[in-house]
Amino acid sequence: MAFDRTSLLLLGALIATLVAGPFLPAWFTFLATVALSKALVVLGVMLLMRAGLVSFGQGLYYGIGAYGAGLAANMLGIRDAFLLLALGVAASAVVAAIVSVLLARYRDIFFAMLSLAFSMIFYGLLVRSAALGSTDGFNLPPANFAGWSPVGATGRSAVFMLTAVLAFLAAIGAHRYLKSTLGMIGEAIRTNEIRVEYLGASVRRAIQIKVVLAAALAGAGGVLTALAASHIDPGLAYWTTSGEFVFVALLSGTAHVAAPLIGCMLFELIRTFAVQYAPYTWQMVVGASMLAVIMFLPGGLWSLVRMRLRRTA
Amino acid sequence: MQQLIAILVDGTVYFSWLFIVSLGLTLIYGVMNILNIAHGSLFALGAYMAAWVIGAWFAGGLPPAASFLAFAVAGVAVGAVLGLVIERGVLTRMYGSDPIVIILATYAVFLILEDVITLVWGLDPYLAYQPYALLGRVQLAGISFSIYDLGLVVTALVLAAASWYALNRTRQGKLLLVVIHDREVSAAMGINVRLKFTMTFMIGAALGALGGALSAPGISVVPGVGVDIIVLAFAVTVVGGLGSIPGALVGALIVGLCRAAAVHLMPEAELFVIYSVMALVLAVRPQGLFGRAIARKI
Amino acid sequence: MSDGLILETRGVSLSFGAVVAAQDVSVAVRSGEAVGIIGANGAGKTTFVNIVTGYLKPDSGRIFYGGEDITPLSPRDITRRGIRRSFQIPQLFLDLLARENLLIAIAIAEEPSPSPWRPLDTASRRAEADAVSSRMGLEPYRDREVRVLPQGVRKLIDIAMSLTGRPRLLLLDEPTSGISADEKFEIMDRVMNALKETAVTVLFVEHDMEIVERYARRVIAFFDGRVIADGPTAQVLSAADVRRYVVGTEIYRRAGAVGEANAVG
Amino acid sequence: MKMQTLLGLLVAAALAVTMAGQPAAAQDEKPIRIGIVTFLSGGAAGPFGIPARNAAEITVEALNAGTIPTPYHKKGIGSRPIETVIIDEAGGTTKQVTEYRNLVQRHQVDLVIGYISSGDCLAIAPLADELKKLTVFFDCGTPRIFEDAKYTYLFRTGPTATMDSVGAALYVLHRNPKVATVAGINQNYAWGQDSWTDFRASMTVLKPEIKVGTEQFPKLYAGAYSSEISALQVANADVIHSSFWGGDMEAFVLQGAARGLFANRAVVLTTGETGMFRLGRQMPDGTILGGRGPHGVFAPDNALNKWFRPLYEQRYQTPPTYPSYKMVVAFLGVKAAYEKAMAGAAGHPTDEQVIAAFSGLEYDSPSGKVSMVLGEGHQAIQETAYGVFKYDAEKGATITEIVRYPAECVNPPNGVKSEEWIKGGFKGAKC
Repeated sequence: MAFDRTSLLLLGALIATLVAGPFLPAWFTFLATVALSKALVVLGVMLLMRAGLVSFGQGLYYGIGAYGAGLAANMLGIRDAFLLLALGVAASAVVAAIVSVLLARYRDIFFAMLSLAFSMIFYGLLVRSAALGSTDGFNLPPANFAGWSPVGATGRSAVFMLTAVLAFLAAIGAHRYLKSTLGMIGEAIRTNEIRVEYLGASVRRAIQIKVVLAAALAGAGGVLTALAASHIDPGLAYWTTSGEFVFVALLSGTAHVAAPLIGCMLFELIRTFAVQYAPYTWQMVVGASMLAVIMFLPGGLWSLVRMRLRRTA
Repeated sequence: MQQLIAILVDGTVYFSWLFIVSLGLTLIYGVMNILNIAHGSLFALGAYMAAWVIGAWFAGGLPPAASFLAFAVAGVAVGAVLGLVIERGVLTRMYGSDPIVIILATYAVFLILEDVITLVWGLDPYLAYQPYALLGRVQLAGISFSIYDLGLVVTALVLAAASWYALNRTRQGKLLLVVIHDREVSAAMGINVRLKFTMTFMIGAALGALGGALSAPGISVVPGVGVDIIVLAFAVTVVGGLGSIPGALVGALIVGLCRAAAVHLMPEAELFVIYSVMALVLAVRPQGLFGRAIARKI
Repeated sequence: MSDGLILETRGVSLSFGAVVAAQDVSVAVRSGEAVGIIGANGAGKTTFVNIVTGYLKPDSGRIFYGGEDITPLSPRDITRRGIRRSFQIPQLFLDLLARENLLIAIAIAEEPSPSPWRPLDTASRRAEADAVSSRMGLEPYRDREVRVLPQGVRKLIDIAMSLTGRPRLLLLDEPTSGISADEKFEIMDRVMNALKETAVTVLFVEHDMEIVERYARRVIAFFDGRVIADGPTAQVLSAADVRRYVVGTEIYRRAGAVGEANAVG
Repeated sequence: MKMQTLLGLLVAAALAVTMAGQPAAAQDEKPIRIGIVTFLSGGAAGPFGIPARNAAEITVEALNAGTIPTPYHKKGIGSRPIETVIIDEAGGTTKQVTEYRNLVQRHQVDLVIGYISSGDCLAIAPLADELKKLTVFFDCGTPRIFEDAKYTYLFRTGPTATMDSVGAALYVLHRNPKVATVAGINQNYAWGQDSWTDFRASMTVLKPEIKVGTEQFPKLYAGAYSSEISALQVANADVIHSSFWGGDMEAFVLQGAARGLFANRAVVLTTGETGMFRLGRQMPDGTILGGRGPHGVFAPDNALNKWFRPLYEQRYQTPPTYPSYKMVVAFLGVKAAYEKAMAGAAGHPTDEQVIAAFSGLEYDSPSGKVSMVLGEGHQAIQETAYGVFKYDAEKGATITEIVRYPAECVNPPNGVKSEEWIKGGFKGAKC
């Protein structure tokens, strides 16, 4: 099978975004860059949730990705965005491969708490490392793209384009994965691991691969956030960051791979306007809108989109 | 020698505090299988309430000795009321849905409460030092310890004993144990599980707020005071085994002593000692020290 | 394979505290046999299936499959060797479609290490899944979420899944429990016909003596975890203590139900 | 195409809201829009964020009304009325970068004044040059900003944290030259770690035979310090250094005092000034307090201070602390630079002209003289002061034995990194 409807929709949306890119206001471009790079992380969280696993520690891979890129840029002098991406993703994937051996034994809240523990240990190490600027973190030099080194606004939109391409392609890839044998085994694990084993498939392997995939996505998100913000600090690995990812994932809904993209955009917008119009109570605004979604849209925001699709269809 | 004593005393003090803070969380989880993130804001709420009561109390020149009762009661009261509101207002609509969704709902409640608290009490730190200063200090091996802190140890042990008695020696408590053991069966046996849930959540919330209230005199009550409590309490309960009160006791003891040792022997490790302990325990014993491993019936 | 034996257990024992789930169980099954396993609740029938398929590990004794000692193997490895089972309580993927349940079963059988990229739902697999489901009379339910299907239908899906992947030894745990009396023969016929085409050895745990008499050529009777009779159906069913302890005396050891629950849980 | 339409909607909505957000400028002169970023939520809001915001409010009103004493008596900034957009600094650096861009690109502010957290400052610094937007940091302390990089559009009117630690060391030795051991308790994040490193380094340079006791680093916002206090008692040093601030500092004082930690040893609180009025008689007499510069109780008795302090006190029922002063210092710096540039230019100056005027500027403020001499004229230095807390029956919380250290004595010369300067024995310090 080449491309099904969803993949084509996403592809179209990607092209639309790239075309629209240059005409978007600069502030929005940046917000979208951050939102989409976080969407990559949330996409990973969603993949895990599809198997009934919730990671309160994706900040670990988010942070590793960002710091991996940051250190490569500042210490090895690597400037190429694609190379940095590769490094960041590789770093987080490797760590995940190791951690997953342990994690795959756990479910439910224990999976959540253990992943949280790992991320917080990493956070602690970062805070203690004065060489890396402790909690102040450090700045990244502007990246170049296969030799082309744009500056200022052009550089920003380049990062935006890169992020958009990756986010949408990742979504398409995730969609394909979810329809694959292993992906469907993931779905199966959610409701009945024993039967999966009794059909002759390894639940452990399925989960480990899922963890690594999610970590790779989180790593990519970390690198892109670092490139966009040109600054990284341990906050990226703090548990509240991880909590936010889980939160947005549920908010968006796990039914469809496009949900995280939309969810993250909305979340960032809600938050930035909440900060502007309710500077003293923006947390409350965010929290309240979350609660509303959880209680009245159990399927997440995606269920709205689905309703519309139904009506149009 | 002196250092060893210091480690033991500090560890015990920290243990008591951890236990008080985690008790409500583990109770709610044990009965309702809900990991209540709003526990953090309940702690904060209790702390603010207590700080406020203490301030008013001493400003009003009321008998200092009675202030202890006053702020403890205030904390418990506000916790119980808010617990009722949260359980009735939010959680009742969500029972049966994915536990993670419920956790997230409590997270949303947490976010809201954080701002509610600052709206009510403002952003300035609250000082409620009087009870802490009132009790003075004792000398142990050349180190002076606050009697209030040592009082926490007594409080923690009393709470532990009380909860043990309530669960194992009272009718309601035994019924609760039945609910903990098997919700379906107990419902079938005609136990009003819904009511039990409401009660449990109120008690758990009250305990969370009490934790905050008891901490208030020792700390300065500031916005976000509850944020780290969540992870801390989670860590302790997970180490001990979620939903197990003896577990919370042991978990708190282990974490407490490890942290005290770290502070005295290698301060730079303080930041991650708790999580390391948690990771280690889970690695060795996946369901925590006192957790029940559940196998699926096929 | 050694003298046509496909499955052999030697002195298998397992107990949970006071509850003796299996006691020195030694049975030998030749390939192509159709064996009924009977016994009151708590007699250790399901435990036997769980031990053979590796879900429970015996305290002592060994299990041989085609001459190979499979005692230490996991359910997964045992399944991969061609032993499949169905469950007393259907073990399905509740929030997936009936067809998807079957597709997964088929795909896993095909791909030893499933691919994260190649799609699950290929034309050939779909054809196989639909074939299996029509053989079990499941056409009307193919595109429904399992969660919404009645217990009887779930039971059929569960069995259908155990039929996929060309098993050589099939263990059915109470295939007709939860299925209405007027359907049970039809279902067993479907299953047995499906099996005839591929010479599969089948053991089925059964409470219903009519089913046993009709489909089993050999019967093994359990009591208190022990094998109290093993032989041709008619002979075993007429044996005195079998009549006393098993046949028609379901109520006799209801108390044991708890024992069985723990034994498995 | 769902995403496309959705994006379209989002952008439309966003733009619509911002348009609505633009307040109409009714004045004849085009108003100057200033983005103000400070903590409005979280633990840093009470001690820093809100006092700074209050000071900003007062200053903006006074500037628009032209009621500040000379040389700042002219209305507005270059007679342009001031409009402000206030943003919460809480939420992490990535969010702050987003919000900074929103300020510049959506709210079209003419300049940005703000940032208390050093992490945020580091993240924002390069943006100022990238977006070519005049930006003034008023409080954050890390010297890395101008020591690790050069910036054109960026200024910092608040001195670096270096002089807090150096000043503390000088004062400790001034009061008790016989100090033998020092211990430290600082929050486990960049500010705490750097403060302690600088203090310890300064002490070892000034008194090489000094011994260092325990170095405690509790979590930020930990609140309860019983174990740490025991450890400090075990270490039993002559001097305890702490850069704690806000609730943590107050909690530490309360718990330490209750356990007699402050008795018979000197405790230095480099930001203690922010809490002295709130703690009142709970602050043990004899505690050494600093205010990160000549602010608050350490402020000189000049006309500007005579204008600011009472005004603030009667509006907010509490004396202004150093974050308030630093905010005023930032505003006055901008005004001074702008009007100096204006004098040279026809009509309103360009950003470049303002920058030229700002770099190397020397101007007066409620906390005395401010000289933009470091970082090629972009980083301010000021004198600093330390004193001893004394609770007075009538006057309440007071500071005695104040010692002032000239700016050139506690800050490195231009082009020298603080760390090297301290380790190198304060070469070029004019004390």
